[in-house]
Amino acid sequence: MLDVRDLRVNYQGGGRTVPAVRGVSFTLDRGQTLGVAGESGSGKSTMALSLLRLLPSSAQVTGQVLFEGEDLLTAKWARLRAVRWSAASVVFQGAMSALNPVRTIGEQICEPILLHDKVGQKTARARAAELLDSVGLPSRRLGSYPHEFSGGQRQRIMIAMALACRPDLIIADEPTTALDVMVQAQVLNLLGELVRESGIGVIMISHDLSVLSHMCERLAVMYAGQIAEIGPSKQLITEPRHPYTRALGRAFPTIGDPASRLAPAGLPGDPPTPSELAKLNESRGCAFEPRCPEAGDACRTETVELWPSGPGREAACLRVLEGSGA
Amino acid sequence: MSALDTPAGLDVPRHHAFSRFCRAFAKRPAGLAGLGLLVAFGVLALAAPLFIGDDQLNVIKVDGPQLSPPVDGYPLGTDQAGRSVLLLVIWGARESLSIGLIATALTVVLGSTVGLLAGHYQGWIGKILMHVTDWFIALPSLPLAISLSAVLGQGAASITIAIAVTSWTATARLVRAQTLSVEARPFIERAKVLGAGNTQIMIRHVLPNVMPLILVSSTLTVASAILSEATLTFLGLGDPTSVTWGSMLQAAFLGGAVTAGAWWYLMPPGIAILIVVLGFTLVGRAVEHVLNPRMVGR
Amino acid sequence: MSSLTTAGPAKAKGQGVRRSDLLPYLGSKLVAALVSFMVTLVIGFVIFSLMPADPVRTLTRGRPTSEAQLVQVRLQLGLDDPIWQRFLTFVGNTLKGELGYSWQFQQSVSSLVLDRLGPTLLLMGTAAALSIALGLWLGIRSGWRHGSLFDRIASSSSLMLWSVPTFWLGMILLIAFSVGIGPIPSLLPAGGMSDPSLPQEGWAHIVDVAKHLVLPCLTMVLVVFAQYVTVMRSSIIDEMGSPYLLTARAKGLTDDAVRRRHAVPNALLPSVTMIFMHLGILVSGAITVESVYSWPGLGYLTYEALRIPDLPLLQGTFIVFSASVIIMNLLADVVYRFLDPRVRAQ
Amino acid sequence: GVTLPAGTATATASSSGSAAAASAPSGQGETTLRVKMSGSGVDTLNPFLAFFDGAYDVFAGVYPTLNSLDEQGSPGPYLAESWTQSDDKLTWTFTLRDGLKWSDGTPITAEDAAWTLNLIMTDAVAGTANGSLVSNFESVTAPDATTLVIKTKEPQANVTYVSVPRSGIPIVPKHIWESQAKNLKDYKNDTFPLVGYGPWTLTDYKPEQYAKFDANKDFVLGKPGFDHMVQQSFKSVDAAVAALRSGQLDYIHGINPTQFKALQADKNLQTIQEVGNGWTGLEINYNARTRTGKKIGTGHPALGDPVVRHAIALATDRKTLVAKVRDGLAVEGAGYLPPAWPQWTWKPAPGEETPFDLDQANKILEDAGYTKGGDGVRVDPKSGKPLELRLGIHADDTDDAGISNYLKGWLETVGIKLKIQTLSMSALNSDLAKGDWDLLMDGWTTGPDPTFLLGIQTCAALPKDDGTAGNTDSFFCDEKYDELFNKQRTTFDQAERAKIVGEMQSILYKADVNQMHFNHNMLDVARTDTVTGVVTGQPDAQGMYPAQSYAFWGYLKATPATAKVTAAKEESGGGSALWIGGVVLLVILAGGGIALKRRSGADDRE
Amino acid sequence: MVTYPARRGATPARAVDGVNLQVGQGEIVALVGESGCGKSTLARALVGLVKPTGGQVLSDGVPLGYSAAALKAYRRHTQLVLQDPGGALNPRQNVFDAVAEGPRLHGLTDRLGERVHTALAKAGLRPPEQFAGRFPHEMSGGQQQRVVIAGALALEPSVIVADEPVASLDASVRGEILKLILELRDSLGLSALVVSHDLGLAWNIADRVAVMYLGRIVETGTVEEVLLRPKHPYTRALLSVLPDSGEPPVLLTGEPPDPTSVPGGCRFHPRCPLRAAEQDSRCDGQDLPVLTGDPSASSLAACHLVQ
Ligand SMILES: Nc1ncnc2c1ncn2[C@@H]1O[C@H](COP(=O)(O)OP(=O)(O)OP(=O)(O)O)[C@@H](O)[C@H]1O
Ligand SMILES: Nc1ncnc2c1ncn2[C@@H]1O[C@H](COP(=O)(O)OP(=O)(O)OP(=O)(O)O)[C@@H](O)[C@H]1O
Ligand SMILES: [Mg+2]
Ligand SMILES: [Mg+2]
Repeated sequence: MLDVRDLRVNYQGGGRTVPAVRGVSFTLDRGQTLGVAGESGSGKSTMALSLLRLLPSSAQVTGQVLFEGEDLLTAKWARLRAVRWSAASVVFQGAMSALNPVRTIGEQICEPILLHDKVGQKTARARAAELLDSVGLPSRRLGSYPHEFSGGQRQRIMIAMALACRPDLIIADEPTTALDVMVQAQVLNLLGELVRESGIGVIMISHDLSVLSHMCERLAVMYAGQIAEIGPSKQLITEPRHPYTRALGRAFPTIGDPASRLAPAGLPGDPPTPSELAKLNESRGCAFEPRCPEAGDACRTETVELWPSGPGREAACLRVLEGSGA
Repeated sequence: MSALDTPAGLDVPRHHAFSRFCRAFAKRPAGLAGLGLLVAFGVLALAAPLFIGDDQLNVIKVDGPQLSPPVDGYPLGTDQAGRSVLLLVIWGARESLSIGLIATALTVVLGSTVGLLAGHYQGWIGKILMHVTDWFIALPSLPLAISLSAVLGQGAASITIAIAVTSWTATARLVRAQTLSVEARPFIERAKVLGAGNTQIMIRHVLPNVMPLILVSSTLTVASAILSEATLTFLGLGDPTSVTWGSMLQAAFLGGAVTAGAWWYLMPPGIAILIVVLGFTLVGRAVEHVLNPRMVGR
Repeated sequence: MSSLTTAGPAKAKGQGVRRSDLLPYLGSKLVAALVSFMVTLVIGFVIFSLMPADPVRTLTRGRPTSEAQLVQVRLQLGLDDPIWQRFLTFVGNTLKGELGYSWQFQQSVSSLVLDRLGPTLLLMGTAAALSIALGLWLGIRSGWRHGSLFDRIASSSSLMLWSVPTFWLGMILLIAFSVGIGPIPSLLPAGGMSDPSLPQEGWAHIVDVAKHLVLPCLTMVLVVFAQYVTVMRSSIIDEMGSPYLLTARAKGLTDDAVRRRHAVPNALLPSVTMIFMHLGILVSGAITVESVYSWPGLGYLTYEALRIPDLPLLQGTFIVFSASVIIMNLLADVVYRFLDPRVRAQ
Repeated sequence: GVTLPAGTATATASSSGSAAAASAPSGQGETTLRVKMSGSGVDTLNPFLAFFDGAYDVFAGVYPTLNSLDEQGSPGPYLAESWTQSDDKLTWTFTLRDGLKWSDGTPITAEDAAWTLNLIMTDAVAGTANGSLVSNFESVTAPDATTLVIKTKEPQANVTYVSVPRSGIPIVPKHIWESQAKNLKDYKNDTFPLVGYGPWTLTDYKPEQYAKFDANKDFVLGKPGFDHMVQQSFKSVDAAVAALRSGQLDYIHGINPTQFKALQADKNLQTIQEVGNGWTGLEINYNARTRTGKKIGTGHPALGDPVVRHAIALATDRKTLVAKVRDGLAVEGAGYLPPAWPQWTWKPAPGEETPFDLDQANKILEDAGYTKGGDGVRVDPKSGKPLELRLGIHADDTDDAGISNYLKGWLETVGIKLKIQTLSMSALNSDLAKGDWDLLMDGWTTGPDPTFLLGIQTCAALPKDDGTAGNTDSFFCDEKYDELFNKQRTTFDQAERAKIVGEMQSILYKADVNQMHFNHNMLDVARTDTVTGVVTGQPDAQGMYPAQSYAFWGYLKATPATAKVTAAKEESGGGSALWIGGVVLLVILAGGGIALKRRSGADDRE
Repeated sequence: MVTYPARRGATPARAVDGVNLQVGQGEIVALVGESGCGKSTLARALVGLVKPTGGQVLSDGVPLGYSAAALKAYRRHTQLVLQDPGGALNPRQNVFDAVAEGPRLHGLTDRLGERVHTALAKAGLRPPEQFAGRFPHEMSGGQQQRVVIAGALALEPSVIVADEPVASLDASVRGEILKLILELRDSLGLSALVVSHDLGLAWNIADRVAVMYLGRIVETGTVEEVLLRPKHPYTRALLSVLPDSGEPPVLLTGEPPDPTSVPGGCRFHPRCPLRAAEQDSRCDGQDLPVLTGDPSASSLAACHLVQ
């Protein structure tokens, strides 16, 4: 359904260029769920928004985004607008600000239905009520404003809205980050159910590896605008091939695991800043090399790209090559 | 309008804040143009005594033609007493600018103090100060300024005071809002835990963070102070014997320059006001942009 | 051993249902406005009684006046009363709607003010409506496409106009359109509200008044709309980064629809307050325009009062101007509350 | 003392030409005279209370007076046909015309006049504006409908000036006003048409906007040349001039020299100079004190020294002031009474004038021991104070601002430093009464009778000890002067009275306390294509007309001009239509362009 | 107990409502709970930023006074580390000034430079000179948090209260900061109260843990006891929703807790899954005593049904 090829995004502004996404490729089939993990600034949101060309004009997007065989990056705006929401919808990070504060949620849920499904006001409202119901909110609250809901409820409303036009793909950008553990569990549960029932494809973004591993079949770990490792989520957690995936996995300890008791795990150093990213783009070598506990000399000079590291897996690490070579 | 957030990304190499500011400012052509205009006027005003002698402005010594359009030696014509309008405009910059700047200084000092105190002390002190500010805001500024300068007597001093009295509320409100937002930020709490008292918090933490905003608002205040000066003088509350842009316009207006079609007498002071006000506004906006990354791209 | 302990039992009962109600809100705002008004009265009085003035000789300038007459006039004007008595009379009268007795016009300030209110409201109303419409329209356009040629032209011209002294612009327009320059003939009347030699009623009168309205109104609009452009523009730009606009785009709405349905209603919120507050100030802004164009309104009256200065009249117009600011601020609060569901509920 | 922004003036009129084409048709073939209302405006239409010129301009048109004034300022007949004095000079008998009727048809009788004057004499409120004019009246009676008898307490030379248009008391219809006598203070007199009698009837009035009149076809002194008159208020004279140029006004009284010069070239317009009826000058606080001689105020002690005052006079170049401040359109000042009333004017004898002589000024100061300090400012040897003087000027007077700049320059060269203080009229008057000043710019205008103006220089005008009352300008008080003042009051012979008045002016001139700078000419402008005869009399060699009683004779005698006005108006109307059309077209084009551009780009933009 | 004065017409919010909590020397105690349960308020009360409406804070057995002088003296040895390091640093102060602020305020100005450098080094910013001149925005989040910690260390405190010290940091950086806290405890004998909503964090560094619900501590004890053998149904629910808990998640339903209207009886009863199953009348009828917070007990739980 979705085939992303060598996607690159550069932000232009203030006289400099920030390469936020530096060559990302992946495919997603109907009904599949893909989790995208990575630290802040690794380009997750940029990548996700570029799929529907939702980035500000300061972003230059290259590559191909083939949706049902059609390249969305070169499509006419009118065509793209038709695809938006009816075929692919988005659940944003921070639902408070993603909902218009001065319109009732009923109006906001109905808006895409009226726009894409060309139905009457009545039908749209009925559908909206249904949707609200399906996310566990009473339909009488269609007339309420966003601020009258709690964070979790707002996130549910966003989910209901995302389902409004029965899309094939939902892009969920950190749908639960701002939420409390308990509420987060509720929302994730709900999302999981709805997706499983309707067979919608999902790209879910989070910085929490363990959350993703439970939600998604496949996982992509991003670092500095590139995919560091991609593959089936269980495998990525249990036997990570990329040192970054490993470090990320350990940062979320399993309670009861004696290895992590009184021994927090971390990575020395910091993720690259935007200007370091810009420098990275010009140099060869592995972006993760400065923080990598296993780095060797070759990591600084060789070009590193995704190499197959198992069935359905790929990792961008020279060690993988060595491992497969041995 | 938070001017606090750090400018331009996280990765600016180590530099002194000021030079960083300058470099960011230098990237805003409008701001630079405004600054250029202001510097030009400022230099002219400061240097005026060097090239404008008493014999060119003193009515008993000048011998130019009366209210004449531009001729040789008088590139912008003359006024009724035969003085060169060009020189008058340049000389007028001195008083107009100093009234604007002094009024602004008063405004800023008064407004910032009230705003800072009202924002910091949220008890009764803050409440009272806030109410006082609100009351003053309800007073219409032009009539108040008119009344004040009518009461205080004519002249530059009372106009200056009138402007300050009527414009400090805006600064106070702004500073108060900003103080509140700064006070809500965690580093204030950290300073408290480290043992800082009210004064230390206000002076060491709040003030430096409110300062950029004060700077922005004061450039805009200068702009409106200059406009107010012209308006009040025009309404006859200034000193008609002094040379300011406002008094030139008043003299032109009352003296029948409109009927005489004396554009050379009417236009230059007005345009000078326009340029200086525009200059301050442009600089103010540029500074605001530089200090407030949310405005990048505007 | 260092230890931190907190201890304390706690029991408290109580169930509080938050209720939002318009009336108490309005009530509190109204009370605040009234207090504000009272303070204005006091400030007004203080300012005007501080003034060293001997109006009597000024007023009687045109007539040969004897000592007895001067005494009589002083008596009539109540100038010899002690200050506290004047204050009490003043407050009492103001609350009764009487604003005092004009020195120069020898009639009650209220009736003078009422006479002039109509023209001022006509001028200000027209100017406000036009400049709000123009300002918001331009502000929205240029904010939405900030950096575009349209934006650059719109915002730089509004900046220029903002930097121009109102009275000066008035004079220039007066020369350009009324006196006429060079080959351009005089197009519009130079002053006043109507041509008195025409009948003062009927359709012709309306056209005549409209003709007289053009220049003062244009002057006001040109100076004022710039502020609305700036405010609206920056609140549109503020809103542009909002995620809900991204949501709207992602829904497949066209650019126009995103702007119209989502950005503008939100961006209007902060502007509305400012616009209303500005309306209050606008009324007093009439002073210069009305003086330049001899428009027989409150501003002109103030200018007239300044000449003597006619303190009761000045004080009266001052109070009226203050009241208009207070009323507009009150309206701003109410309208804002009405427009913003977040505030509405609290 | 205070300046009248637009002065009073009298004039005689000579009607010229016959009425012809309308200047502004307001009915079928009806004509309207459109003039600018006096700059001071109308304060109230109640003639017992009104102080402002504008109001008396209106009253002159709509209320009668006992006498009129001719162009030399001499009393002539109006309501009164003739008048006689008794031998003891205490009783005046006026014979009133028979058969005149108020505008509502009621006959005008001597009783109306008697009632009006008696009310002013007896009722404090009614005397508000004009009480001083009748303060010497013992009684006023109307023995029959055409006889009015005025008895004065002491002989009074100027009884025939008491009720004249504009400067005197208007007579009001008793039958209308009787019922208002009780609450005169609040009576606005605004039911139109106003019941009165005069060349005009007031039919409509909007404060600060206009006053509209209909001509009284049966007016006893002649029928007005126009059918209607409109006085329109303009705050700014420039706006009025613009209106005049574009044909919306016919006549403006009181423009400034710049405007005058600018309009001289316009062949559609006639610019007129009239002899000035006021003075502009400098007053010196030489010795502020109360009636009992108690010193008050903060005046500079050195001003008590005649040498200093004379030095100031020597250092004032009146010629330059006339040339620069009034563009030459004024007469250098000397005597206290203005040239408009030639019967009273006085000039210093040749050789006695104070010349402009800076060296002389320096010399007499030096000789008197005022030596220059380090900063070039002379020091008063007696008090040790430097000669730093405050000069108060009117905030609203451009002449004051101009003159003060010159004075400052000249006095600086003789070692006197001026600190210019701009004051509102009220503040200035308040300071004046308290003696808290050194020098003041001032000015007065006067009607044909000089008594009041001369009176403010008498000792009786000094304030009382408690600071109240007092009408003085410069605290001048001189026994000889007072003696002459009382003498001229009772001198009925014009020539003899003029001599006394001249002597008084000579005393003032020598005292250097009131230094006259100039008497500025009144400047008027009228459209030549719509009105003729609004200015009357014959110009003198300098082209100056005698002082005009413009609001009375001028408006009465003005007649429509024969020029083809309509064509001119249409032309300008067509021009403006063209302009408006052009602008509208432009707006539509621009708007359409923007809309089109938007449409075309609507799809592919985000 | 800490209540926040409410707006007119509403009942005050009892953010912290009866808590006994002890932090022993050299001990790290983790305070966990849902958002809004009063963790931060409690932490702030401990450093005297919030004056309790009832109860007291004892330091070494001495009640904390609230006069300016007493607070200042107290804060000399009790320091707070806040959640958002970016916000906790004054953007107009460089690192040196930020760290030196505490010593300056307390008059410890002799050899200030040395003191600051030592603190920076202890907090892992080495070499200190390289950082001293930087401004907050020139550093990463992890470095900023180290500066905040250095600022606290410069006063040589004995207790550190850390409110969500790593919540805003990246996953890979978080471990480093936690490591630092552990190291400081080991090398300097610092006591620490770490506030978090992340149970994994407690497992990573804490000796004891206290679980808070609606202003009360509902369960406390050693980390192993509480996290591996939770007694209180709330703790159990919290643990069950962790992705890798292995158990089916127990999703709590009902309204999120609201400190302005605390239910009677056990304050957890409206959402309690145990009560739903067992229907015990004590749950909504009988108030629970405040947990003693006795550090020697390996685990205490405030529940009618367990124990
Ligand atoms: N509008 C923009 N202009 C310039 N640079 C941007 C813009 N938006 C993002 N960036 C930069 O692009 C990079 C990637 O940002 P992005 O938001 O995609 O990260 P993310 O992985 O979603 O992070 P987070 O977890 O914080 O949401 C960052 O370095 C960021 O600074
Ligand atoms: N200043 C305040 N005024 C009124 N109520 C407050 C205030 N601060 C906090 N509260 C309320 O007190 C309760 C406890 O807040 P607190 O910040 O202590 O919670 P928390 O456990 O730290 O939550 P989080 O995990 O979200 O930081 C909350 O319900 C909050 O709404
Ligand atoms: Mg993101
Ligand atoms: Mg918290």
